[in-house]
Amino acid sequence: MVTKVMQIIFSPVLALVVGVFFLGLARKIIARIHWRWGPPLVQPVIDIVRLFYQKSVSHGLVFDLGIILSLAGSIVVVLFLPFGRWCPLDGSGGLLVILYIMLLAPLGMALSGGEGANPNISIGISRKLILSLGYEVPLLLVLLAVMTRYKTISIMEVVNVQQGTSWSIISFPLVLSGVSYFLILPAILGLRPFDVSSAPQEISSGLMAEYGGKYLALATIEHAFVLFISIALFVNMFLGGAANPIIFFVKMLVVFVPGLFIHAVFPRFRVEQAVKYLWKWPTLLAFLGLIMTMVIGG
Amino acid sequence: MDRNQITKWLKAPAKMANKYSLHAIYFCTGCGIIEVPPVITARWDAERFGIIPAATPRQANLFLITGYVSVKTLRAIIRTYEQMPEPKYTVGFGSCPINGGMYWDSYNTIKHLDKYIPIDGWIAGCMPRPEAIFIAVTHLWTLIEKDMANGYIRYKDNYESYRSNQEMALGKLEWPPLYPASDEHRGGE
Amino acid sequence: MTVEILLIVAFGGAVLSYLLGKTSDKGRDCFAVFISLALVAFVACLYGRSVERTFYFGFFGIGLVLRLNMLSWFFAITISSLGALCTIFSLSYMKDRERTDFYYLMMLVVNAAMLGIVLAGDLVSFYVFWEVMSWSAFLLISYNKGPALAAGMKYIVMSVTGSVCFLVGMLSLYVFFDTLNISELAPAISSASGGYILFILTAFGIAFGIKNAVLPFHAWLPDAHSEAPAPFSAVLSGILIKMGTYGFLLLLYVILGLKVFLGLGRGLLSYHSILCFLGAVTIIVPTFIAMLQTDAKRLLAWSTVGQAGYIILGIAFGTNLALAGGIFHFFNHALFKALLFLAVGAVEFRAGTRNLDSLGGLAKKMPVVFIGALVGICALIGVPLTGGFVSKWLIYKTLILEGSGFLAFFALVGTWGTILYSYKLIHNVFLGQLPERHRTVEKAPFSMQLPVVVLSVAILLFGILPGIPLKVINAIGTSFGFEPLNVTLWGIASETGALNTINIFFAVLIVGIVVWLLFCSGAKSVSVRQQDSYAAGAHTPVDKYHYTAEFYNPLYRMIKPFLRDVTDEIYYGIAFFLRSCAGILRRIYTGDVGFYVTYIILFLAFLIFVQLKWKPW
Amino acid sequence: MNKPIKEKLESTFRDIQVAVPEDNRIAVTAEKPNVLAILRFLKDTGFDHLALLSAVDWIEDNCFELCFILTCYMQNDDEYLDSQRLHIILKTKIPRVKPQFVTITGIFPNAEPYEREIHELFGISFEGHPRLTPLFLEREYEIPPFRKDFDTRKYVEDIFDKIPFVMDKAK
Repeated sequence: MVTKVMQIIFSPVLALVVGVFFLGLARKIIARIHWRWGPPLVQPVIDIVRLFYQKSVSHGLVFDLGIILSLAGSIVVVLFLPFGRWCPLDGSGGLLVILYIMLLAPLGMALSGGEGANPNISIGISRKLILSLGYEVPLLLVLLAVMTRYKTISIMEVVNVQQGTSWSIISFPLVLSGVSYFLILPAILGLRPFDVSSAPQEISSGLMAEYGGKYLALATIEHAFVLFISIALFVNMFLGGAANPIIFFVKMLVVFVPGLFIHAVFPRFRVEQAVKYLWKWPTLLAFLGLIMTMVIGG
Repeated sequence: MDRNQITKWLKAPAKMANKYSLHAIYFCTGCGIIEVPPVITARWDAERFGIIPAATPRQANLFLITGYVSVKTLRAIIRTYEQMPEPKYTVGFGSCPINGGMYWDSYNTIKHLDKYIPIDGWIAGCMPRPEAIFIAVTHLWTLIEKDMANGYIRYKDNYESYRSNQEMALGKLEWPPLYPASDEHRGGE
Repeated sequence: MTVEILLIVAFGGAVLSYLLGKTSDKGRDCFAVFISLALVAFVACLYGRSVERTFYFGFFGIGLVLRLNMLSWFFAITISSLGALCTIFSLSYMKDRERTDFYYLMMLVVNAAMLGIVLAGDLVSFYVFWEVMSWSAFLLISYNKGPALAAGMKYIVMSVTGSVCFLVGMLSLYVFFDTLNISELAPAISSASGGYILFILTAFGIAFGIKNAVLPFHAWLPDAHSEAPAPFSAVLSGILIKMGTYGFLLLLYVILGLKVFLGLGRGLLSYHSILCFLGAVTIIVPTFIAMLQTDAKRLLAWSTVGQAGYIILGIAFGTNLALAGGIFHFFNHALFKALLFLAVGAVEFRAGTRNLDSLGGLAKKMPVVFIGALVGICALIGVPLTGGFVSKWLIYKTLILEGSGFLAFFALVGTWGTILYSYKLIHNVFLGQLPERHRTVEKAPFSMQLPVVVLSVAILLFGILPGIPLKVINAIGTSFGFEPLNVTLWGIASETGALNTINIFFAVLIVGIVVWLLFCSGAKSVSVRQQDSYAAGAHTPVDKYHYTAEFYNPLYRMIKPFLRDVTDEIYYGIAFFLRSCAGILRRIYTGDVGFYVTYIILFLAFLIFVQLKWKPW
Repeated sequence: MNKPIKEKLESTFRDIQVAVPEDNRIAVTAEKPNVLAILRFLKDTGFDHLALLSAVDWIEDNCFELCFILTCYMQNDDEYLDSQRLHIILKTKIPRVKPQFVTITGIFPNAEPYEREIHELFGISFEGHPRLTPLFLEREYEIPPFRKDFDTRKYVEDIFDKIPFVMDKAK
């Protein structure tokens, strides 16, 4: 029982450290691609500490509770995700609960943004929700393919089965789903071709237009957690999780860095173009993956 | 750069954090804005000092006023300055904000910008080069270190005189005062 | 306290309240509320009893059979509690309207008729109560004149065709088995031939499908819901739709029985998979249409059509988890859809309009209604701490484990569509800047806030402790012949993936407190008036700076070609075709007597001619 | 190309002086009454683009001079010879004391903002102008600022230098 409590306490902290490290790494890699020297790896930590000391502006109670709900939602999802051998809350709901709690974060940000009553924010929210509808179609097909393939809805079992046999990205029907998930990863993380909902130039960073000191800090922490969640989900489902956290961390790094290369050089999609792209190739692959698993799975 | 000295961090985290993470909002007023892109891109990278462009004044704590200030843009500058959250620093580029510069006798430019909003740092030059901008940033660090970069505190203490100057220059202002005289609504903390 | 007293009290109360209304409005209001609360109490204390009583009136020999078992008790408790809450809501909603006595009479009659349907033991009394319900609903839909009349007409035409199909099915049953008592029908029908069962299924399926707004028959719902007065549209979409669900349950599981139902047809072409597919499609299409509505009630009406698809999917899938999910979703949908309609009704009562483009910022003015609407949309989406999540979880789990991934895909994409249109509802009505004309809007009256608060508490309670309703649903499942689920107070405990809502609740609670402490540790934030928002240094004009219209325009541009409401056009086509045929007939029946006399003379001449020529007689 | 234009102008209008300072420049000076006729005539002959309308303040001979610069819009297409690429400048003088002129938005609608600007900065009023409201300036000026007799240094002294520096109370 004690190890379970330790897991519950430490896995969000670990996720935060990994997420913030990824943010710092992202800025460093993008700077190097731009031939710039780039900030130190701990720059996000410095930013967050400064933001906590910075006063800020609030537009009412819903403005505060929305951002708190969104960060709480992201942290709760981390509790459901296995990190190496640890999976704090495995026995209560599995992948379906992860799927549904993952929508708490955008909903909370949207509520607090709505209260901010700024046209940039409203445009940001509408784009974010349309984009999430866009990448959710292939994501659902991928999750369903994995669940029907392993006949279970608990992610811990998926990991254990993969530990035994080969990674699922190599087994035939799921390679399509794996590739499709990898194609929509930039959309989930909000990397460049799809960062249409927080575009600093057009809609002055959409949802975060009215976020001041500690709100911006919570928003960056929440972005770090979303980074961790989406990549950990990919690694757990397709690269077979890991025996100990170090290997897990290396696998996450391998998945994260290619997305950055596209982020550094790609211009930004419009919302329709993004959704058209998301509903074309990734959905086709995921669709084929699901059909194959149902046919072969039997 | 004493950024990597952990002891300084532990002693005064707020000051160190304010020094090494300046999210700048630069206002494209006059000709100075052409100096800013080279500052934040490949040749002279500002990000290694922790300076990244911020999208809105709410997210920023450094305000760069680049170039001459016409009477019309003064209204927008005051509005943006008031929307920035507390510990905020302003840097004036070039000679025009200092004393009107080349347009010292023009009927529609503002001569001494710091009659209207407090300025923490000046960069002389009829459009300073990027190196001058970095010297200004490092100078700003020392000011922050010695707690002399207190523009926002001066603004709060002498708000009445700043406000009256603004009304003398611009006539009636559409937005209510940031720190109301009777200090009951806003509770000037 | 037996079943028939319940019905007598229900109908008698309605008539009494109408008579009382003649004398004093105050008395009628209190009496109506008292009656509906009394009904809730009566039904509550009937828990667990299964009774079958027959009464023989003079109605040429066919008796009225009343039957109470776990299934009808569960529906009855939902009907009566929702009816009570909506009557309380309509106290102040109907205060200064005309014809309020007629309104209360119809409201109580609809409640009583629905109780009658649920308690009916044989098909004749079921049909009688069904007709009473349909017609009183028609009178209530067309309550506030104008466009409501057309909506009412559309509703009554479709539900009458449904009743006719029901009548045809009932008569054929009577002819074949010369008994209409449900409990006697069940053993008899299993001996009937497959073809006959299919005919019965289609006849009753059309009747219940129209009432439950399954996809091809959903055309009446959006107009009826948006024109009906708010408290009634809450009852309409909360409960009246679900009478179709009750009918399906009765038909598929009680009359036909499990084995017969699943045995019909083979593989993909079996009746149950067609029904599942119909349910899945009903989830997708209305969700995308609901996203682009600009009238709050019409948006909710389209979402009702979508959510009814979940229930059909749950019931038709045929495993014990799916049935439990379907019935639990019926219960949740009754709660949160009534809550949302009542919230929109309160906003319309205070702000005067329900057009999403002209509302905004009402959260500051009507906080309780805002919180209620927020809980409502969380349940609608299926956010984990609300009931909606548990029922959707049950349906998805069984869909996935039984290997039919595409139905699950349809349902899940439906959920993401729900997020978009429910956020649009909350954003356009409650968030954003308060326009000048709504500045004088004050709080909703207490009698409107009470139902909203009660429903929100119920949704959260059944979301965190789903065991309470699941225990009753489990009993229903076992009465249908399914093996029982091991239901714990906080969800399902099973080896293929358990659900534990208490864990989720404590996790969210603790993490929320930790994040709140982290939030408070930051520097104090300054609250700012509404106009002081970032506008690139420009001055923000009052009322012109922020309002939301055409919220999902990019998506609208993408899916516009697919959005023609095909079913509506088909129905209007049929209606106009029939009218033109009637036009031709009008030329013969011109209506003045002269023509009729000539017709008679001609006919007589013809007869004489035939007699003379061929002498047939 | 400019020879025939010059003859045509001189033939149709009486008291105008047409000079050809360079090969593709024509300078026409005319009196106030027939300016509109000349403009319409030039527009018909193909100079349909009013490039600029500006005013010059001759304070010594106490008059304002309005300059209209007309070009042919499509002139730099290739079917036009180099010699045909012409700029015609039409000048007219108006008294400085109560400057009045008639609006030409009837002929060239794009002159509307030019006329507002000249009205705001020189004080020349154009009758018949749809909306003669201020265009740029934030403040009111008794002498319009572009006039030569407007002393900017005195204006700066009595407006901007009067605003005091903020003495920090804390010190």
